[in-house]
Amino acid sequence: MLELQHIDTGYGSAQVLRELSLTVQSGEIHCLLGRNGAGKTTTMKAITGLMPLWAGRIVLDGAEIGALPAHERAKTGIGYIPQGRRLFTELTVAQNLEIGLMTRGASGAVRDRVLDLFPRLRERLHQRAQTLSGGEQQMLATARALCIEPKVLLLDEPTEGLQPSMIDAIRTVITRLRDAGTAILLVEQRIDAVLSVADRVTFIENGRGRETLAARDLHAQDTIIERYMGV
Amino acid sequence: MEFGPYLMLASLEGAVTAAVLALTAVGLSLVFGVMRVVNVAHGEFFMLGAVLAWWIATTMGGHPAAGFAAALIVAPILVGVIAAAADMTILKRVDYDPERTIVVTIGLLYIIQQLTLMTYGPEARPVEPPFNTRLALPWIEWGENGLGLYWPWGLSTTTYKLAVIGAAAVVLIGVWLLMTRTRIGLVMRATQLDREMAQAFGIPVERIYALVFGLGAALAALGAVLIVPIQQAHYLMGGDPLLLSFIVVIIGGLGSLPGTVVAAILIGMSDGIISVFFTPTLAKILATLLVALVLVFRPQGLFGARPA
Amino acid sequence: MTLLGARMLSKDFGGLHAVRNVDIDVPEGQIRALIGPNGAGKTTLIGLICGRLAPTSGTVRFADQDISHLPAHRRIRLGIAYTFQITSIFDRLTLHENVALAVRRLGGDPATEVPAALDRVGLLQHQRRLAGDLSYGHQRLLEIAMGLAQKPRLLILDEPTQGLSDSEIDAFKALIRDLKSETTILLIEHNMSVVMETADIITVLNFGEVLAEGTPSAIRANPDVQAAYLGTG
Amino acid sequence: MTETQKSLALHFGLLALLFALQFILPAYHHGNLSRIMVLATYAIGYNLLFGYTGLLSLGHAMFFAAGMYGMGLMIRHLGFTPAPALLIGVLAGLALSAAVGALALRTTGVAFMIVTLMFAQAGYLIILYFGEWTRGDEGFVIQQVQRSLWGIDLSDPTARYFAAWMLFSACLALSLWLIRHPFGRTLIAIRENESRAQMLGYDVFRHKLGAVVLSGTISAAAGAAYALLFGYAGASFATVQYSILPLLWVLLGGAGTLIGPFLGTLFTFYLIDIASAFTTAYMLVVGIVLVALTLFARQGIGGEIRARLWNWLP
Repeated sequence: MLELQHIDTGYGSAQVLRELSLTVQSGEIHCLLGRNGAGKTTTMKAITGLMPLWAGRIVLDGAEIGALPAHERAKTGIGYIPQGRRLFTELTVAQNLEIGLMTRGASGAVRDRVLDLFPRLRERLHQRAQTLSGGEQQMLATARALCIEPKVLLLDEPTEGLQPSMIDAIRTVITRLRDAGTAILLVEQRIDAVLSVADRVTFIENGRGRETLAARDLHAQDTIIERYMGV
Repeated sequence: MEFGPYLMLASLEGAVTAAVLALTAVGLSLVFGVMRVVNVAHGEFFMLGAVLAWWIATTMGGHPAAGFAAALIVAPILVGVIAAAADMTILKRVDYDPERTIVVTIGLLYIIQQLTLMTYGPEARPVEPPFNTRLALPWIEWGENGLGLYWPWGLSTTTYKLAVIGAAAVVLIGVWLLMTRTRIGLVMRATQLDREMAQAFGIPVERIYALVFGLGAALAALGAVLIVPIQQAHYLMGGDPLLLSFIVVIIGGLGSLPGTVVAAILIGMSDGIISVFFTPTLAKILATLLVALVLVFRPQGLFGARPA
Repeated sequence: MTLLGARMLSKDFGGLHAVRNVDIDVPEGQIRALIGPNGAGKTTLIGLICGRLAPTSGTVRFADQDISHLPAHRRIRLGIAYTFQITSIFDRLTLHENVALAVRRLGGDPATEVPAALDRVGLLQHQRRLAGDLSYGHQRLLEIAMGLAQKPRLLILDEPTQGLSDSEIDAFKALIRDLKSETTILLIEHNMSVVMETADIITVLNFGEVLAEGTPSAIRANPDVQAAYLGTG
Repeated sequence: MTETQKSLALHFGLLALLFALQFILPAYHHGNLSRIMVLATYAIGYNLLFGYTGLLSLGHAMFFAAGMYGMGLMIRHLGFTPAPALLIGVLAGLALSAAVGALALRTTGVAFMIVTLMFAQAGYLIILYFGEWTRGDEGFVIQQVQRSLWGIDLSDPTARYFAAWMLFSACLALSLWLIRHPFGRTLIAIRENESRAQMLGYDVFRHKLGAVVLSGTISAAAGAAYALLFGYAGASFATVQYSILPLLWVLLGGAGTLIGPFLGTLFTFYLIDIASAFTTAYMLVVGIVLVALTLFARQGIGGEIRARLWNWLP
């Protein structure tokens, strides 16, 4: 279980997150919704340690990890699938996975399990990542994060720019991970993509967490969506 | 000597220059590639390698080969450690900001140079080569009896010079294998491609940077140890290698190792050859202006691919 | 009269068609909104219009002149003002100097015109502060003041209400309506209430192409638009 | 007092102080201060580009040397009198900076630094290559008889001090005026946010080129004056070291402040002066100060004063 307690962060002197609190339970898909610039990606970066914490605590399974440097934090079991995938483009598929496996010293069995989830990657192990299609790149970014054997998985707009069949494939993997007990934090723009998989939703506005709702309660409340998303 | 043998002699000298230059420039290129910073103090790490080599060889005494062998191992390691320490205490604290890094490495340049002047002094000192047999070289000529070999006076090289070329080749292949075949190489390349993602996957980027900076300096120092038996160690000897390495790295395409090696051979050879036919100063003027214009009109280098 | 006209405008990044064969005509005096899901190509299209990006193909005309080959600053000089999506102000200069830079380029008098522009967006009392010390929402308003100070014939606002509070958004809507008599406005906006209440005509982009164009009520009723936004029919 | 009045009072007060000091300083420091004012003029030129426009050049020695040799060679080989020779020195700097600027400004950031470094290195080598005329590293002396301007013997310490003071005052006043002028304001805007300045309709390239030319020309004027006042021109003034020094002076004194170049030059001059009494390796001081400044005091003396005491400091 991942818990953010009143975290503040920002770039330079510009504060982005203000006393943001959030809990992601193991075995749930928790979705962050909010407009551009509201602080969704910043929240993810604060969790991974790529943004320094100005105040507040980050607790993973009872242990405070907010003070750890980014590379130590990954070793506690935080898998990150960033917006735009950010693969190591000039490395091969196998090498990208290797980086993920090295993070927590995972075994070859983990690699096999991950490749079983994405058989298409197995066929392209020695291809350079930049030559993959968009959907395959997203699979690789996901697979790379799974090589950590994450307790928490952070997904930042995983379906951006993908065709529907790919979106389905990604969604299937996410729900399987949830069912296996992983805590999943998801940022999405497309609300329909969220509502069908999310368990709970937190709205974020100007760097503050506003409301947290069960996803099934959200269908009825178009006004809330309109207010925070402006759609 | 006639033109043909003369050119051959010039090419051999050029090849030695190219070998040492390739080592030095690959060090600079590695640092630029992975860390995206320009190390202006690179030439001083070269100089430190030469000065330490003299110091080690002199302290050891005994057979020249023993002293030289010790210098070949110890000097690059020492220089690498000094550089890594500089990275951790200084570069890390300016956040590897490209412009501030240039300014602090200029500061480092003066500090290293002047400390050497204060301790080692202004003299140029030689290191004895471990072996140095003169090899006369033949030249082919149409004579009265058709095609024949003859040994023109002055056309020769030494076993040591050939060994320098060989050693540089071996080390460069080693660097290539390190970068492409090993885990640490993979980690360095991942850091180069995306520093943030490397961190997000548990790579201790700061330690990798210190390692790369140390490795880059050690390569320069190694080049210097190889060259001191031919040139002498002097506290101002870092200027030329720095300038030439810059030229090589820019022509070869910033951060590209194969490009750097090709450019080092090209520049080293042509520096040797042009210097034979023109004055060295004119050669340097032309090379410097060429590099400036390459950066202005083809910033990706002559061999680099234009980014999409 | 058509103030801004783009014909068959396209922009590829590598293999991605960010903008594809877009035609757009904005008559003088209109408030035109440009909407569409993330990645639909809105900001790219604006970049092509102001000259921050070079088009792969197509032409842009402004005030009866082909401006396709003019550099950005020359287009600005013809009377286009652009406010950045990610606030881009002079952080370490005062608000007054930020706006004065816009005024001086036109040869205006900063002493009178700067306070006037700041007053319109409600920032007059902060004019001696450094722009970087303002809240994000106020920085957005400063951007708009810089746009206004250029007295543009075409004012391009890229997501101006991002980060504003509800009351600030209301003030912004009033400001836009107020500007209608002075200038033509091209507005990129996610906040539908702003778009619906201020725009004369809305152009909807999706996957780099024009999906629909029409009055707010027509767009609201358009099933294609709903599908593009919500992914459901 | 308004901020404008305060700033005018400060800078003209400094000029008045410098003028008055010549009557009380002992000969040694009197000579030093003449030298410092000429070098500070060089730093003022450098600061216009680095401090106010945000462009870090590593090749300004070429402009300094262009003035020095443009002037010196005319006197030495063509028998020019100082006035036209000075003019030619300044024009040489103007032409060179226009040409170098037009090329180098096609690049940005680190590439700009390296390109300027390379051009300056080529300039230094050219001086060596034409050693017959320039006498290379050894340099040449400009005789006392050739250093008389409008009947005033510039080798005389009093006249020299006054000439250095005139040059420094003119350049300080020029930059004081410039940064209040729209052109100077635009340079600051470009330093702060280049793309924003462009999207306000400013031609960024032309402004930057203007800054390079102005900066190069002032540097050349300082170089020409240095050779004339101290009677010597040498290739060492064209080395990388003389490109680094103005950077150091400006960083130390406070980049983007008008008074910074003078403070930094004064401080460094005496630091090196004192250090060289103890060791031949006095450039060690320069290295340590550069590192320390980059690490601990990025704003320099002038910047710290502005941040802590006088926020009106231009």
